[in-house]
Amino acid sequence: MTLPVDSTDAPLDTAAIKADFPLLNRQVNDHQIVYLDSAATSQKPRLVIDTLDRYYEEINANVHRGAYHIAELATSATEDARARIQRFIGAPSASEVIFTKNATEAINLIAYSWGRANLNEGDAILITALEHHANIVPWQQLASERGVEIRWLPLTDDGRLDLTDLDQMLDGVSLFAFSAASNVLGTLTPVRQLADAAHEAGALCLVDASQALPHLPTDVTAWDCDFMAFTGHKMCGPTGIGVLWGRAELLDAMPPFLGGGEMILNVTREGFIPNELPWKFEAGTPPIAEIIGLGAAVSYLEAIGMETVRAHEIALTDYALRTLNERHGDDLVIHGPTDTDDRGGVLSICYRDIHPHDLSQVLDQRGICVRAGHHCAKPLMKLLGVGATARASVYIYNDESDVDLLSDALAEAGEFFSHQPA
Amino acid sequence: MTLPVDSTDAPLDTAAIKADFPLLNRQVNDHQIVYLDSAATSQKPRLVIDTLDRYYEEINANVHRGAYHIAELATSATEDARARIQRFIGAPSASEVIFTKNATEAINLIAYSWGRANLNEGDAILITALEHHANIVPWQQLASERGVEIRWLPLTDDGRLDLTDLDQMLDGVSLFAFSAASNVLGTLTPVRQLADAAHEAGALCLVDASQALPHLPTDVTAWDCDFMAFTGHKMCGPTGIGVLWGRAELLDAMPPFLGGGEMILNVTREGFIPNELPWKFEAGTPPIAEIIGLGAAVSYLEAIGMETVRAHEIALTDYALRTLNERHGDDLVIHGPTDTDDRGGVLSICYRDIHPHDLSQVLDQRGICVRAGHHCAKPLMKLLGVGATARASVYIYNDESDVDLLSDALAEAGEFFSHQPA
Amino acid sequence: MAGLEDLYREIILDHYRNPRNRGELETPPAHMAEGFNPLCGDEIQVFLHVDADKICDMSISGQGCSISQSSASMMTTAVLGKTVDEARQVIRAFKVMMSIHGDDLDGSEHDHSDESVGSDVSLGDLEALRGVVKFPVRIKCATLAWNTLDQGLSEATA
Amino acid sequence: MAGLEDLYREIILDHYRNPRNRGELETPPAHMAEGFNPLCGDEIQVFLHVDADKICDMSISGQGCSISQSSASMMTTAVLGKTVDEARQVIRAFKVMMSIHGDDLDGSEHDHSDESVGSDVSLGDLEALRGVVKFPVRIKCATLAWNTLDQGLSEATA
Ligand SMILES: Cc1ncc(COP(=O)(O)O)c(C=O)c1O
Ligand SMILES: Cc1ncc(COP(=O)(O)O)c(C=O)c1O
Repeated sequence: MTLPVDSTDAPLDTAAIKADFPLLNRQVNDHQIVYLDSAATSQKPRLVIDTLDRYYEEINANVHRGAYHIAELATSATEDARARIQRFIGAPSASEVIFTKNATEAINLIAYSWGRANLNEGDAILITALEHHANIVPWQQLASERGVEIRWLPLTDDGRLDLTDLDQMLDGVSLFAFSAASNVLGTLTPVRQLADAAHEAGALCLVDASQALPHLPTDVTAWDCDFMAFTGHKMCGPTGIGVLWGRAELLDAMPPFLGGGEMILNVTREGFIPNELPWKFEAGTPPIAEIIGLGAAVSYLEAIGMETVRAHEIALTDYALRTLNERHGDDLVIHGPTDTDDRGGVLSICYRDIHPHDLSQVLDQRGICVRAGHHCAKPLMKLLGVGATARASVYIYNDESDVDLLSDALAEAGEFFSHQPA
Repeated sequence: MTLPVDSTDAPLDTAAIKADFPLLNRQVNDHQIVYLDSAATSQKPRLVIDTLDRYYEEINANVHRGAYHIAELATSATEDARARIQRFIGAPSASEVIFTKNATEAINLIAYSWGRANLNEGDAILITALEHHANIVPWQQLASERGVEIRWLPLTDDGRLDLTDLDQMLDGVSLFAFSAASNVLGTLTPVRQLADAAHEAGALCLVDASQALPHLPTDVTAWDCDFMAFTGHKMCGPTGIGVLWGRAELLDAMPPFLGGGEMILNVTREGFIPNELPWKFEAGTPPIAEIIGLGAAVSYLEAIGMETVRAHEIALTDYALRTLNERHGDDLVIHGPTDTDDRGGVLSICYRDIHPHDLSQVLDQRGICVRAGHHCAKPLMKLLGVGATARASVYIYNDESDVDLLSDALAEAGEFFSHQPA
Repeated sequence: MAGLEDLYREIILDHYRNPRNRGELETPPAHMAEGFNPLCGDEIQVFLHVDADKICDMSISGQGCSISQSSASMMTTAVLGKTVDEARQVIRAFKVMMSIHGDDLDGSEHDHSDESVGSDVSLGDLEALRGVVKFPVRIKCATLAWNTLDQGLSEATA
Repeated sequence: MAGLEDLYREIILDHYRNPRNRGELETPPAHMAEGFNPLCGDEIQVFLHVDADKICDMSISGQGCSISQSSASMMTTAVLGKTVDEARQVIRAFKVMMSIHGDDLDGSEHDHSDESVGSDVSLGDLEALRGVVKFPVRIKCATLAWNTLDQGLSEATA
């Protein structure tokens, strides 16, 4: 197991990267798999799988409680991973890095702990028209419990945030919660600008970086945000692990969320004293293997270099937009920004009048994995005027040949449905 | 990878079982490891580790959303695991089996969803004096928010529940939440009797089966309980996975807890419609590998047979109680019930005046892993009048030689501390 | 493409392209039931006019893939004009056909009494959907209209 | 047993068996600060009487392992009679000695200015606790009393 060599300037050696991902070497329906669903979940490099194995085979023990050797190793591996993740996101302190089971729990933690402690009837929060359900439903739950108002920042026609009335919409808002990257349109939002606007208006901001962190250099200090949530399984990490990062003084002032072991300093019959950060928000046995696995994923990505990742995805997205539009013309609609400066490699496609679910079924016959559906963003789908899209999303292991195979398969799907007697 | 053969009547072939657990073949401080901390977390059989690997190498994909081949395989593997767990716990329907990240989250789910919907000032819940913080703190949070009263069922001198005033204590109680097995004393509680008493008093009951499910045949229908929580990592499963089981009509009536993807049927700007059970309570990308891994753990335990597991642990606990007491006499206190009918293989030890933390440090030099501390049960420790104990806990892979090594090491620790010049 | 013919039979594509009984009915007298497939975003509204225990009018609106749309269309032709009890029998027979991998999580065994009930009913054109069972994720597409009808019948006759 | 001698030095066991300045002081005039080691259940109360910026009296109660108890005992002998500033320097020096694996999560680099501050101060008997660093989980035992003192000084002089 070797780490890919850091090569910030050189283009990505996708063949070498692909070889690191065991699943990408499998066949589906007699075709080599073409995995274009990394926006749903990424594949995992051998390094991460091996790290999980090594954890279970060599140091598996509960953490923070045992004085014996393997418990000590498990504890320090967990805290090392936390420190690695801290550096990866540019956070000032590892005690601000809180492990959850996924990004959804991270956002719910804010909604339950910070939200219930701070928001009441008459208060307002601002979200955007392109949010994932994970950044909508927790606020709707809070809104219906507390009478908090939810405002929706609109989009431009090409799927970017429409900032025209931002300041007005932020007026009286306590929290601005927005995605750094859309899982449907690929849109990258101007995080620093949004954070500044929020602070200007006296609001805090929460960045849902689930679709950004795997693909871009990320620095919470440069972003100047207050909270950030992301999820491990989309960034080469295992399932069952997510992260909430928050500014220490905010986290310190918040009441605990889940109660139980690990998150306490003391418990008596009369009550409990919460533990220090980060453990205060980590109740129960943590996802130990998953934390350590996410640490390995971060090492893997760092070895490639996030600048290189981004450069690769810009080039590949550019190629995809160009070749797909050229070949399929009016048969094809790709939603979202057209300029790769404003977007990542998430391509939401409508092809002729073929329902995305049917389209993805046909692509599957060629081993091509794309997602069909509402992508957990129904309010956005409604705005786009579609019930579903077929979404192809690229990552470090995809290359132009994957795009070409997708393109061919789209044409074949068109054939298949038009040649069937009606 | 072969499953152990079901052999309900034959004694457990511990050597064969040990060989299934890679970690148990490692050395610590030049000694073969002697793992006696399964009450904190169990070791993992090769079957479970391999199942995780196979998931990541062959079918890793997000579930419930993809129409393509590997997404379909991941989805059906997840739902197959759910059905296997359903059968393992004797639940009437797999839709009652809800995946959480650990037992702690499962209990918090009840406290937040059922608790906040049903309990108010003037209401009361009953817990017991031997609960883990996971079954205390969530209720204290609720109590301080809502003014709910918490009552504590006392213990007998030998660490069993004192049922003398049970009916009286249940009077006016809405929920009786208790452990099926204590993680400190080993005590097994009379679950069916407690459930009946709760129902008699018009209360619901929640069983924390975290320490029971790995060790005993479990049947929620025979127990006639209303909710049951347990955790995967103590029963040969991976970290990052727990289960809440509940009666469908109760779960159906409860509001959702965490909000986000997966748990909705529809989302509009105005609000959301929750999904059906079990997904209503599973927000975000589930711990997919962990669910499938827990399914494999259940297969492993089923192949051994839970009756066999229990018989093995009775025999081994009996041996331990007998030989340790015989050899160490008054130097040793083992807390909890003395009769193996009333207890599992959790031995909380005080040895001379050696602090448990020091004791476990010395044992570690011999490769022996025991836990020193309050075991996340501080109110119980206070009742026992100790700040900490050293806890040795056995499982399917332990045998009499492990107990003998522990016994020798206790004697050596006594030597070490008494021979040091004072 | 091999395999897909099992799924996309001619009659299915026909119903998809030319859906029968499409549209909305006035409520009341009709009753509207709504269903969602959280998997792919399909939404369906089933309008039902039940009079004297008979489904005297019925229509479908919403949007979805070929399987969900054609299944809905075929469903209307199968149950329109039938009594509520007869419609329920068709629903059951259809669900039995679709149940190899189970639509819901009611354990792994099938209830054989259900199957015998189902087998009395001829499904006609609906048999074309049998191939869906080989594509387990699509079962929810095929059954969406039926579950919604089931719910609508309960509500309309409550 | 090999290795353990690094941890359990004579002087440590001596302070464990014969703790200095053990007991409680009346509050007020003394101030009480309480600390917990969530790892192993150790609890400590540090009683401090600060007068004219000097620690004129001090005592320890609570329970814990040999490392936490002896560290507390040695701490009292090291800071009793010192000014608050002097005591803070000892705390810092002790924490620097214990910081190879870090007590808290403030990143991975050490602050070297801290280290130079620390190196001026002689730790005397407390040097015996240096071996604890080889047993990272025990660092929290050794620093419990010190963190509690730190907190107590802030509270008592606030
Ligand atoms: C009795 C009991 N309940 C609950 C728990 C909590 O389990 P987890 O930490 O996996 O949530 C444990 C174990 O730590 C336990 O022993
Ligand atoms: C933008 C965005 N936010 C949040 C999430 C939720 O992540 P998870 O399901 O891992 O909690 C996702 C992915 O599903 C996403 O794309």
